[in-house]
Amino acid sequence: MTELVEFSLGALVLLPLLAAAVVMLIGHTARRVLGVVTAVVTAGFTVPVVATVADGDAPELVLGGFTAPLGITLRGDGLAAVFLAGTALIAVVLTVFAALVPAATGEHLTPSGWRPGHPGFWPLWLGCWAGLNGVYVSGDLFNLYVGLELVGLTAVALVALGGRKSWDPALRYLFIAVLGSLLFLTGVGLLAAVTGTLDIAQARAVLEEVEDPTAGLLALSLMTVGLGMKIALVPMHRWLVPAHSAAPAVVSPILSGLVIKAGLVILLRVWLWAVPLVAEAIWLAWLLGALGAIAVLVGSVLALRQDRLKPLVAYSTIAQIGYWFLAFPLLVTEHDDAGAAPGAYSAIVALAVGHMVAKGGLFAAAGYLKLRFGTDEIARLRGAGAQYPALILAMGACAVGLIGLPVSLGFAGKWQLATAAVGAQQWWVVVVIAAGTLLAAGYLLRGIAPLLLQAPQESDHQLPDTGDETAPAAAGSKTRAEGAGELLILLLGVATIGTGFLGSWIYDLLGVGLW
Amino acid sequence: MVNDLLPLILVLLSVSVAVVIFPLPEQAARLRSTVNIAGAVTKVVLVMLLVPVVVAEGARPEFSIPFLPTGDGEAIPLVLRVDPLALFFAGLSALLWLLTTIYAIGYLKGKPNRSRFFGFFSLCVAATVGLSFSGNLITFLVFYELLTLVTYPLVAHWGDEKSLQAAKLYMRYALGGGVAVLIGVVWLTMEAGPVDFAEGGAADVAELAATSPGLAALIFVLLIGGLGVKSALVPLHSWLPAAMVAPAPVSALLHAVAVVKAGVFGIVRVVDDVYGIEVAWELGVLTPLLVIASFTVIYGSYQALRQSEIKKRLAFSTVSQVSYVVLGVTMFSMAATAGGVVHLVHQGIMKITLFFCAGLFAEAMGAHKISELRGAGRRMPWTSVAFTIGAFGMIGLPPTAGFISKWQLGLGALESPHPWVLAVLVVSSLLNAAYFLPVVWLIWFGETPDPETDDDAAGGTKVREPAMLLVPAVCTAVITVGVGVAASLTFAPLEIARFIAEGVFS
Amino acid sequence: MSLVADILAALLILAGTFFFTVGTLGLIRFPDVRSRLHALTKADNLGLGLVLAGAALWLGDWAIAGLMLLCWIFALAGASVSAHVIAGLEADHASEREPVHSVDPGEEQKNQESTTTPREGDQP
Amino acid sequence: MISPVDLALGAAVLLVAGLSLVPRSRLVVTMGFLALGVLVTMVWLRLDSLDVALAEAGIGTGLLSGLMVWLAVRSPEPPGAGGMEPSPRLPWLRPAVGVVCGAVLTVVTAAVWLRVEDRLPAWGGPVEEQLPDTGVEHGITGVLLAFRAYDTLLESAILMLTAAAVMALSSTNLHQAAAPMPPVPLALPWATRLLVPALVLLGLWLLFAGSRDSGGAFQSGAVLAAALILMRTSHIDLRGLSTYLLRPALVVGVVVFILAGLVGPMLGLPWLSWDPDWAFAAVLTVEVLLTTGIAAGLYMLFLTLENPEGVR
Amino acid sequence: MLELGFDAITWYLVISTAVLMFGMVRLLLVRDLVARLVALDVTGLGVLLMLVALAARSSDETGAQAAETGAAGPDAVLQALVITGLVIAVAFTGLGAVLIRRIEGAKDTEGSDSGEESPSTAGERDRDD
Repeated sequence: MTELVEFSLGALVLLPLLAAAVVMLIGHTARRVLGVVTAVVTAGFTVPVVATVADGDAPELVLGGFTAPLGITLRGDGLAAVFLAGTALIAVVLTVFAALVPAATGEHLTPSGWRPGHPGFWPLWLGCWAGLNGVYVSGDLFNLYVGLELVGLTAVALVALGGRKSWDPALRYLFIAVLGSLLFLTGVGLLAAVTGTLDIAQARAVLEEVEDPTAGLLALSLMTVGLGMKIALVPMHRWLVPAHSAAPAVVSPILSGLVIKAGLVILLRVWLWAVPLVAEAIWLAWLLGALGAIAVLVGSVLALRQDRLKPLVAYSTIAQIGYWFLAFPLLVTEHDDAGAAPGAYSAIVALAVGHMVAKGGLFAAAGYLKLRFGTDEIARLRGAGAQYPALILAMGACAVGLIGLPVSLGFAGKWQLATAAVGAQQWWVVVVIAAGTLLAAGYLLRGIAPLLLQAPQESDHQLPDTGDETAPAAAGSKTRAEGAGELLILLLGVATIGTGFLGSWIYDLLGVGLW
Repeated sequence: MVNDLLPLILVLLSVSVAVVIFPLPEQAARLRSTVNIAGAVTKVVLVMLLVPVVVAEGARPEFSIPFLPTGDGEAIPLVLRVDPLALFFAGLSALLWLLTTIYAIGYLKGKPNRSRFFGFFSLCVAATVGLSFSGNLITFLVFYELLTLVTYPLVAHWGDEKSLQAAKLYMRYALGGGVAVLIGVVWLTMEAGPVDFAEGGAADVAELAATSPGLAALIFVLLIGGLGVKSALVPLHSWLPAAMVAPAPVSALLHAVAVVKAGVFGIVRVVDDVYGIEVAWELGVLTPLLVIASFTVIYGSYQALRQSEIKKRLAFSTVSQVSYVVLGVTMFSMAATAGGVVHLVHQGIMKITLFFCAGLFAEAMGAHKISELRGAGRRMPWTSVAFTIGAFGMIGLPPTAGFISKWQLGLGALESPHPWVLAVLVVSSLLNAAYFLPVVWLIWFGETPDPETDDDAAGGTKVREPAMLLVPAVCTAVITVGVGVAASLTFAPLEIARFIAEGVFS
Repeated sequence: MSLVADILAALLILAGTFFFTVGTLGLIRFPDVRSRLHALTKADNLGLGLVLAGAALWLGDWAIAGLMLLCWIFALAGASVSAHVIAGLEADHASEREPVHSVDPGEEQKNQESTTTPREGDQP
Repeated sequence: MISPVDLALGAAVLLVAGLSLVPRSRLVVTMGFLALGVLVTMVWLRLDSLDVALAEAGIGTGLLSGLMVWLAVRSPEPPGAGGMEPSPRLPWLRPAVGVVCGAVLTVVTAAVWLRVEDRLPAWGGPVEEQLPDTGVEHGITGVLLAFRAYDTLLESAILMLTAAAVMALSSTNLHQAAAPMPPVPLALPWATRLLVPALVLLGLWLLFAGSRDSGGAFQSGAVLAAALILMRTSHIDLRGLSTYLLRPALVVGVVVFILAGLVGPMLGLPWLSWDPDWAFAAVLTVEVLLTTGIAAGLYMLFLTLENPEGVR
Repeated sequence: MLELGFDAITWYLVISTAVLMFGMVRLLLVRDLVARLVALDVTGLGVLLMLVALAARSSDETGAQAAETGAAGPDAVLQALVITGLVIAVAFTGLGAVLIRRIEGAKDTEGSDSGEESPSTAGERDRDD
């Protein structure tokens, strides 16, 4: 059994990479078929890893047979397993969606002008997925940098597939993403200088003996700033909304749902595994907590003022990111007295995975609507629900997950965060959560309600612009494939509710391989 | 044993009905109605099966799955447990859901978006039944929030500007309440560990109240504040009249049975099964709640007096009647608690009759204002009879169920440390009479409208009362009288309420 | 390694650097493209040759001397080809540029072959 | 004490970095960057790491600056470009704030560098012992293609996917690869015909020297890409190459690397493990194909710099 | 062997940090796209400079550590990392350059206000002036 698990740890990264390479050689339709096959097989490989972690031990793969300080070891501990499973679920659904609705993958330029759908999507997306899996399972600091860079560059390229208006946001995203990775690399260099090794576990062992914490602290802050740029924490968030809303229909869920999580996983690896929490790190955690609170409030208020659907959903991403950083002060205080509920750590993971599923569904639906109606202005999409009932239901379910209402992973995450906050006497966290929940309900309702309810024809008021108030005509009749695409998004909505029951299972999973 | 699965089956029954109905195309009306009614009938039968098992043999079927992790490894479960109080409320909602479904099928014939309506309709009942069977605070909170979510599309069903605004107001209130309950539950769980509903109050909540009464009181205020939103206690009641914009079956089921009762049911659970009546009494939180409830009773009736629209008047009367339950529960006497709990059911039956009749008047005669009801007695005799019975029940005249519960509440007030509540009951009954009797008088003895002012040429002729709407209204009227007359039978609501009250005070 | 060889090597390298500075001065001062090319290709290549000779002498090993010579030849080839290309292109465009246009230093001077010495005074 | 050469080099690097950052005109900035590349190559020679100096000279200074100059020349400043984002109220505020916090950060990091009593990496010994069974004598190539083969694989995948991304941004059939370059005087094509064979020879030598001495896949890839670019600029017809051969060449490096890595698990060993007896053969084939991949990738970056007609 | 005093490496570390910070500040402030791309590369060079300086530490270590680690030349692993870093730098610069070309190509067509006098822009047939 361990043979298969170790093999699947490697296969999770190298298989999509191989497929990404091969897919560049073949034609358009063959790319979609190979893409779907790879997605299913890669998701299959997550099963043995998650199963092994579920019954207690964390599998390890020593690459090339060279032991730690020299070679690279891949570790499949609790954190990796949870994120692998979440990513696999979303990736399979989105891959099949991209295969069914090729127009969702962007616009490509032919000598006779712009055509919908971009075959270049497939190698980039499979490469991005390989990078994501690489980041989750890697146990080596420099390897984390290379994985982060792979995810970053492919994400920038995926944004740029969206045609002329997406190039400028893609470039701004490139600058911030690469600067973030370079700062992270500086931190890695500093740690390598102090500890003499690049392996996370060994670095931790050395850092614990070193009594002068300044180097570790500086490395930690450099890495945190770098990764903060990649995750778009508030002061460094200006690149996110234009990039995510200009990206093609199937790319924005990938960006919002999956790419940001790579930065978060590395941040958790650094904070909880690589660098021991010294007293001086407390102020940094509190700074992150404050920035998180600001992110929640600023993101929600700005989302309330949006009049287009995709920027609204993008701003909600910024708000949700705030929640993860809100838990950092609790993470630090709990760490000292190990007795207190380590709820904050599992709260961050539950919120992140819940956000992954819910945001994936919501952004896919928003992109799909924009694809069908040519616009994502909420005023002009009024009444779009009549023709797409399953889509609106999926958006409603995903909104439940984002707001954090019961039976969703978001609720489980907020519950654990609230209990951890109450346990650590941090009342302001509970206040921010309550405010965030209400604001989230506000802006998501503003986004989805007009779609849901169509005033019958004889409604008295006229829309401001001359568009007739019946739902704007969808671009052509809905083909069978697009119908199936719609059901896929509904699957994501149902998954948001379904994963709500996994709160405690994820908690037990996270206990495996914790430092 | 099989009984343990029954609560889960009851909840999943409505969910499966919803799953079947949602994708149905609009014109499949026949299939949709059969599925609806079949679901409702099976639910009523299953509840009837449970009554002897739970009340007589004292069995507590239970179903639980782990849901939320706590710090030290073991998880807080989602628990569905059937105890007499749960059965009481589930029975009420199952029965009235059946009648309201029939009413709704008739009412919405030929209108748009019916699949969506009935889908959310059955989801709403699933949430209500789930809420009644919930075995601990977490499960209660889950179904409480689910109820908010599912009733939003129902309130906003017509899709015009007015109903959108009303739905937004309702959502804002309900979500605010939900967040308050969430914070209260989190705080309580952290202070006293996961709280299970137990007759006579949870043990660790009692010792929390002993060690730090101030904190326990604060958490109590948070919980009751959150639940107060849905049970329309005075400062938080303004969403209820605004939500009257919804179609008649929605306002009938929601504001007579599901939403409002969920809030009050929550308050009964918190007072009796979380804190326990004695602990709440020592904390001294019952009296302020009693004062608020009394004020709501009086204020609701007073506002109802000033309304000119039928549905608005009924809405404010709901606001005041629901607080009777809170009144009974917080009066710290066994008879009063029994009266409060039994009023939970009686008020549901009577109010749904009145809403059915209001819907009938609106549908058949287009009468929305009370003044338009002049002479309705001769034109719609059966609806008017049902309306009159409902009105007498509300006032509390002898043969109806209303009399039973008010009588019980009066007895409770006498033996409780707050005799002044009896005065509140009397004043409120007078106010009820003040705003119901003129309507009844208008219906029966209002002179026929002179031909030239009323363009309806039919003048005094009979108006066809649609059977699908009339039968449920008459049924509920008959039940109101039946419950009033046969109050002393073994499985009558009063007996079950007494049984519950003894459990609370044991 | 006798003292004389050391002194000779030092002298050679000094001469080489002198020629480099002269070449750079020419680059800055001369008005038009062709004269600048002239200055660069002549002075810098000679300077390079001298420096390489000095270094070979300093290290005193024939193999390395041969290597240095090879380097010099390649450098010469590269410099001459690029100079020729630049002159050719400049000639093609000469007709286009407006005659009245005085040759201001703003005319961007592009030299593919990066000189090793950092040029401080580069025109914006 | 610090020898004056290091002092001069350090100061020169700082000065030229300023030169490549501060000026407003794009050409001066790219020239500064080109000079900085050369200077950094010399610094790395000073720090006694020949491989990196070679790589920097080949890839960093050579190709990167070539790209930059091509970019600066083909798209002169759009109106209003250059300079700092002028803040409306106080034009000097932003640069001042920038300089201040830049200085503060530098001082803090420098202080840490001075105080940190770092320890020598623990992998010095293991490299020496385990190098023989990778079939390669030169340490760096051993690390690149055996010890940390996973990093190299991911990194060559990055280059391949960047090439794919760049192809995605141009029109699908790479038609501009065939578009003629601006006419160039006769000397260049003639010189190219002379130089290219020498360049290819140099590239192959660098590649095969990599196993014994400094050199390797990346340096030789850069040299081969330079040869390709030189041929392209001097109008030698590469249309056959670019439409049929380029894409497979781009992909073959990564594919073969992964398949070679797959051989390990077949024999029960972990991923990417070379058995000592056929290790040299595996490393060499992988290195050769990596070189083609890198050359093709770098050439692709250069090719697609041209805007296809559609994007006027 | 070169007589590299230990403090020479620290000097280069300080220089690399200065270049890194200079490039980063400039990247965040300047508006011109090519200038930002160059600033990004300069930052990358700063980081790589730091890594090579660290690698050089073990090349001439006369202390006992060098003896037992037996490191003859500079540290092989860190140098390999720098080469990897270099190739990644080329990758993101190439992508950035192409994106700039596309943006400015697109911007010129939309904002094609100044007709003739601005030098003829994107069009691969224009003369190389």
